[in-house]
Amino acid sequence: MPAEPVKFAVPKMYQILDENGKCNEAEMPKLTNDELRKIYENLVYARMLDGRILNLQREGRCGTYASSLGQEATQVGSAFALGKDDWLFPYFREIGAHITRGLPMHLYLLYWMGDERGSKVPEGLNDFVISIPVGTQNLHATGVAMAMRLKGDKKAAMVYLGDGATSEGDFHEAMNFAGVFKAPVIFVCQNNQWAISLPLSKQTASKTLAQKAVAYGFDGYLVDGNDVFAVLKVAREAAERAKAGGGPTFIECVTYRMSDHTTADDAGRYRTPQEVENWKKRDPIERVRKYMEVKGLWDEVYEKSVVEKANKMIEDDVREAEATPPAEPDDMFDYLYDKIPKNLADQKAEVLAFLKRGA
Amino acid sequence: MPAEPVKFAVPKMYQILDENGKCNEAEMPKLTNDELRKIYENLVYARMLDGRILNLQREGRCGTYASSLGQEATQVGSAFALGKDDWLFPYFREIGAHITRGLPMHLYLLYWMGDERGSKVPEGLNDFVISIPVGTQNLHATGVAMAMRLKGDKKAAMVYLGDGATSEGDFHEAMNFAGVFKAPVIFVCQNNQWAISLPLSKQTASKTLAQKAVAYGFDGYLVDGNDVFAVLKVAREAAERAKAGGGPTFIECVTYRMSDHTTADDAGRYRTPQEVENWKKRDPIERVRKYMEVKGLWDEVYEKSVVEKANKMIEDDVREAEATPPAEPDDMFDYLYDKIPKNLADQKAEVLAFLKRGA
Amino acid sequence: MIMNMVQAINSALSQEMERDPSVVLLGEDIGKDGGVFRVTEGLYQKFGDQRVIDTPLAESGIVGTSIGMALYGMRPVGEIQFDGFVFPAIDQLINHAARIRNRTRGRFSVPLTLRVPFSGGIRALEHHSDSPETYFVHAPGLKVVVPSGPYEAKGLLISSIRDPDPVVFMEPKRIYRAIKEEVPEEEYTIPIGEAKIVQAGGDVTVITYGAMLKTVREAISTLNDKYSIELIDLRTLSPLDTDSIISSVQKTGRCVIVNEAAKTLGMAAEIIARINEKALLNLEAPVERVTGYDTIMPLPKTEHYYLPNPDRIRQGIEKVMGF
Amino acid sequence: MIMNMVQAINSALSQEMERDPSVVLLGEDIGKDGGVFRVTEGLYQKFGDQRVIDTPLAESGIVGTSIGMALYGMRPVGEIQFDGFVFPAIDQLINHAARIRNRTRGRFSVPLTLRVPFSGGIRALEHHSDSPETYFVHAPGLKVVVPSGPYEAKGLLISSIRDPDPVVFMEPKRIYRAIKEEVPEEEYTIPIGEAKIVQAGGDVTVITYGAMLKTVREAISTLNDKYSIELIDLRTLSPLDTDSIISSVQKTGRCVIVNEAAKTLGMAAEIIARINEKALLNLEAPVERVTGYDTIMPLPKTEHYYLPNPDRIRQGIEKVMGF
Ligand SMILES: Cc1ncc(C[n+]2csc(CCOP(=O)(O)OP(=O)(O)O)c2C)c(N)n1
Ligand SMILES: Cc1ncc(C[n+]2csc(CCOP(=O)(O)OP(=O)(O)O)c2C)c(N)n1
Ligand SMILES: [Mg+2]
Ligand SMILES: [Mg+2]
Repeated sequence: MPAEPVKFAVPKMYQILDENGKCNEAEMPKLTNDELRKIYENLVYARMLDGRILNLQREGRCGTYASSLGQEATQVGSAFALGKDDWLFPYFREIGAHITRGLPMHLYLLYWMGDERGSKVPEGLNDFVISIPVGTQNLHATGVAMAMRLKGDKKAAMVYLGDGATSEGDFHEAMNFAGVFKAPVIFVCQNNQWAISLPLSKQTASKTLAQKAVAYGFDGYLVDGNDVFAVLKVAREAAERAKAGGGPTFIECVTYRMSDHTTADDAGRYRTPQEVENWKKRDPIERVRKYMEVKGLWDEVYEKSVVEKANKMIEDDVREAEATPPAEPDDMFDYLYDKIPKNLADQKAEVLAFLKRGA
Repeated sequence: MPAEPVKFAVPKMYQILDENGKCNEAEMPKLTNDELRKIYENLVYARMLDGRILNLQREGRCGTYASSLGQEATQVGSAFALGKDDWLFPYFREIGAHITRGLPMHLYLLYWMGDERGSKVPEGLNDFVISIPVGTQNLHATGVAMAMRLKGDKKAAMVYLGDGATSEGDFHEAMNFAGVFKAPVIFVCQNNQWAISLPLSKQTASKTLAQKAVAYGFDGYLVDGNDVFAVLKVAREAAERAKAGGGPTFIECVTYRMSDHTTADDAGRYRTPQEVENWKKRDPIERVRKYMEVKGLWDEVYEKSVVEKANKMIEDDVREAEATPPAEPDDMFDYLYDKIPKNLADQKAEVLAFLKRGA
Repeated sequence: MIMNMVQAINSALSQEMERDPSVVLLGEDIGKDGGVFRVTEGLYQKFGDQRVIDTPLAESGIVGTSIGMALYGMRPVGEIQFDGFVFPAIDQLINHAARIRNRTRGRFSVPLTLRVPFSGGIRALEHHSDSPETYFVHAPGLKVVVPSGPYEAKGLLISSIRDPDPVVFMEPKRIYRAIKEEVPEEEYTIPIGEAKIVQAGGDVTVITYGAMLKTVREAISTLNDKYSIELIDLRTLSPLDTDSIISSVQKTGRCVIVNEAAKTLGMAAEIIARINEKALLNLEAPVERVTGYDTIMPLPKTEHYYLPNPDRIRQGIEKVMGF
Repeated sequence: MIMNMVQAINSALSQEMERDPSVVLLGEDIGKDGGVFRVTEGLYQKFGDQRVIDTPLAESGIVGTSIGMALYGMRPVGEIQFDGFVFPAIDQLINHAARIRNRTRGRFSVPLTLRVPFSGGIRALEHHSDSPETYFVHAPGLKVVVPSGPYEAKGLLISSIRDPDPVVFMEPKRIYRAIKEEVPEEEYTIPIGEAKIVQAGGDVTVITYGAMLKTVREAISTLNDKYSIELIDLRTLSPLDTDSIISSVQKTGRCVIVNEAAKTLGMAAEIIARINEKALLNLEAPVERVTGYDTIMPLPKTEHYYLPNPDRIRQGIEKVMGF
């Protein structure tokens, strides 16, 4: 027999709820009606808050912002699979995950408005902060998961990454450590087809991202990322497996970045409107609505209440973020170390004296 | 259908010449008798020179050294697949590859004796120099291959890496670039089972290294690295494919590091003598000898001539390396930049003045 | 022709690519998108995807494969998208690009240019406003070049691309579009390793580079009547033009150095050390450092507290003048 | 008990692991093998593979997962096998470990210690003899500690492990076994951020750290009759003990700084800048730098040309004394 390369069959994408709201009930994750509604409301709140931030940015009330439009199901579905004791590591495009975890969203706003205090996550909430450097967060989550395992805690860490992030060395090292140490970590890859202007086909020659797990000896799943139930189902099983000592899971969620990369980007330069249009048909929220309608869980009255509630929360978020008094210059010195070293204290005194003189 | 992870079957190891010298002639790569003899002689020279360097090290005539004992077939077989115009990127354990390529081996000695001039590869020989930082060379080879492709040159680059190197971020980035740009690069992984004291099972959770190629969308091969013909066959096909525009190949050569990691290491601390004994039976040279004997290409007289020739070359190598006059302090300044900047010229003048004064 | 710095750099890249087929560009989003700062705008359309190469998202990969291309005789010009993302590439830069000529005793060399937009003041995201020049200047084997405006940018970039050794070309993003000036359409070079006396003077030497030159100009505009200020734009941080610095300080006896990077082991420290070595007796006052603090560049809302500004610079000048 | 530095570090690690179950070690070959320098010898046998963790071969992975462990309340002590291999981890160190407390306004912190054997003189392979301290000292948010012998090593390492912030603990491998001295068996700490006056004197201040302390001692042993030399061992490079440096130089008026790293932007540059700022008028002579050159650490056969040696140090002292 001649030498043959390693053989591998491209996997099929897992789906429960299709684009028309048709559901494979046999596969539905266990959810109470209240939970179903909660998921729907999170999806709506995520999309609406996201849209509001884009507006704030346009009005100059917020800095550069990375929209989650179109990726809500991936974010809400995955985060919904976690318990309070589990840890979550975002990158920078997870509004739906933060909402689902219960982060006070005025903090999220504050961060994007350019204020470090937005990253002061409330005590008790095991959510790490946004990672702007692509890929690096995978190692932090893996480290937390390794520590969970060492301590014998039955918890899991979930980390988000983009399709582009799979190219970074840190992604690789994290996947490898996770596999070797059977760390209870779940890699949720938001494959939104683009990394700024780079389409997936130029990011990697591998047909799917899910198959990258083969390199690390653990399971990879290919999931419809616009199907909140499929994401939840696979993420929930991954979390259970992780907590039972089964090690890590990689989940590729196939979704689409409906907006520009950030407010500083113009996607019209590198992709066709047609492509965006096509993905509109696969909207992640629309299909949940249809599904709930059939189930008798959705009607116009309910929709109105959901939107009103979201609007109210958003107004509160914005108000609270904007009402935050400006940070003091002291802050840039006071939080660097546990105790401020003398050299830094001298610099701080210099700045304060300088500012006083100026005033 | 419930969600299923990406499926993958662990590949079987490719072999042509078994441990007893039994050969699957149907699979034999095309080789003239002269070529066969050349391969054998390279294997023997490699092993003998390697042993000689270990002796020199013990006598204090050479610095820390990384022995290739047991890995000669992987090295000679792969390098034999290249043409003169192809490029080779070693890491630091490729004595057989260097010999096969025709590197004047006194340079190799000079390098391990602690002299930069050992890395002054003769013009015309497209061999890059040893890479001590693990994994980094993969990107250099990929870059050369990308350039070959851009220029339309029908050449290939071959790069060596250890099993341990597959854990580094640079390995990942190189594999990914190679896949995306269809670079004519051949990754030859010397899986010698150990990375210093770390056994492969703790290096990665993946069952084979060959399967890591799945993550990058190109072919991976699992080959008996102690079978020089199997390695040559797969490497030759990879080189042909690369030159024909077929892109990269990853070849896992299953072999064994028979010696300590380096002369500074004591493998007895972390592995059993039994394991080493077992691998002795799979010696890569012994089986070629048996095969050639059957073919009527080997007898005691021939063996004696091979050993004598190797001994003679080795004596020349050692003599030439040791006869190299000591390097001047100037050298540490003169080769840093194309033209020495003023600041550095000043420092150089200082050193020379200082040394003169001392003398 | 009146150009801003983005246009000047674009013009340099375009002309060098025309002149020398071995010049290729590599980076994230530099192709169709024209780069996040639009510096490579139009080049993909003009030279195609074999010369303007959109890479996967991997900085070590960009530098490491550029090294390979350079070994094969090409002249790669890599782009790192923002300062904060150069760190994953530092191993390839310092342990490899910078050392290859020396360790092979000249057999191999790496004519690589790495463009790195850097420094703050544009209200950008975290890790988008850093000043990492110290990491490169300390590393033997690299050259480090920083233009302060469109004219300098074009001439220095052309020199960098033609340089036979690896050059880190740091682009002060704050002035990408903030300065417009006459830039020749044809190619020209500005020598690497030579500082520029922007303004001659006898009372005090002010040394800076990059975006800070503009800030310093602003600062001294109200002091030029009061003091005779000699203003030096370093242009190259490595190798540093010690002679220009020393002769100026020997003349003025007073010196203020402005850099945006953290104070400890920022460029100013090395300059002071060299002044100490060669012009100590000329000093009439301690050399003053007006720099970033030894803390993290803040997010947009408070970055103004961190950045050296005209007031702080003037205060520094007054301090040395009043010593 | 008489110990060399390897034993002193081993003792510190062992005792801290006993005292605090959240202390874990991570690194390449630190388990059964006991580390390539045998620093962790016996700890794997004593504490098991859950506390002494052999990692895959990936430095960014070691530091990045250590950060995660620290976030979860552990106190990871990572080992980088040799200086030259810390560069792949620099992004995790500088962009992450160093910044997390600041960027989360104290909500998260990273009590990580990273042990890095460094500097030359042991005739090692390429990339095995580098002195990368500048890269860490320039980075806000890190602490950088360098012991100069067994006693210092134990006390400083225990302080580093207990420190609530990330500490790069740089071990001068050249003196791992070259100095033996009395080291208490019980635990003790030496405060981070305080230099030590090794020898008091009035004529000239000699400042150094790490392996160079031994070389400086050797150098001045033949000068101690001639001059009254004040010898300072920095012990901590960041935060730097400016006060000790300044008061000494104010007293002596003369100063020689010895560091093995490259001269440009090596530690000596920052020390000179601070002396310039606070003690310029006390200086009787330019501060002298006796350092490595701005070139690559040579391979073993010529490393002696690069390394500061007693002769060069004495020459430096004579120079400032004769100014
Ligand atoms: C290390 C690093 N390199 C480059 C960047 C600039 N950058 C920000 S986002 C991005 C693309 C990310 O793509 P992907 O991972 O697919 O996530 P997405 O933005 O599509 O959600 C790039 C290149 C960065 N933030 N970090
Ligand atoms: C970046 C880096 N980290 C650590 C080391 C130290 N080191 C040298 S060889 C080695 C193990 C290499 O193992 P492998 O890749 O399997 O090659 P082998 O030595 O077995 O041939 C290590 C950890 C190094 N040289 N480079
Ligand atoms: Mg993406
Ligand atoms: Mg190995």
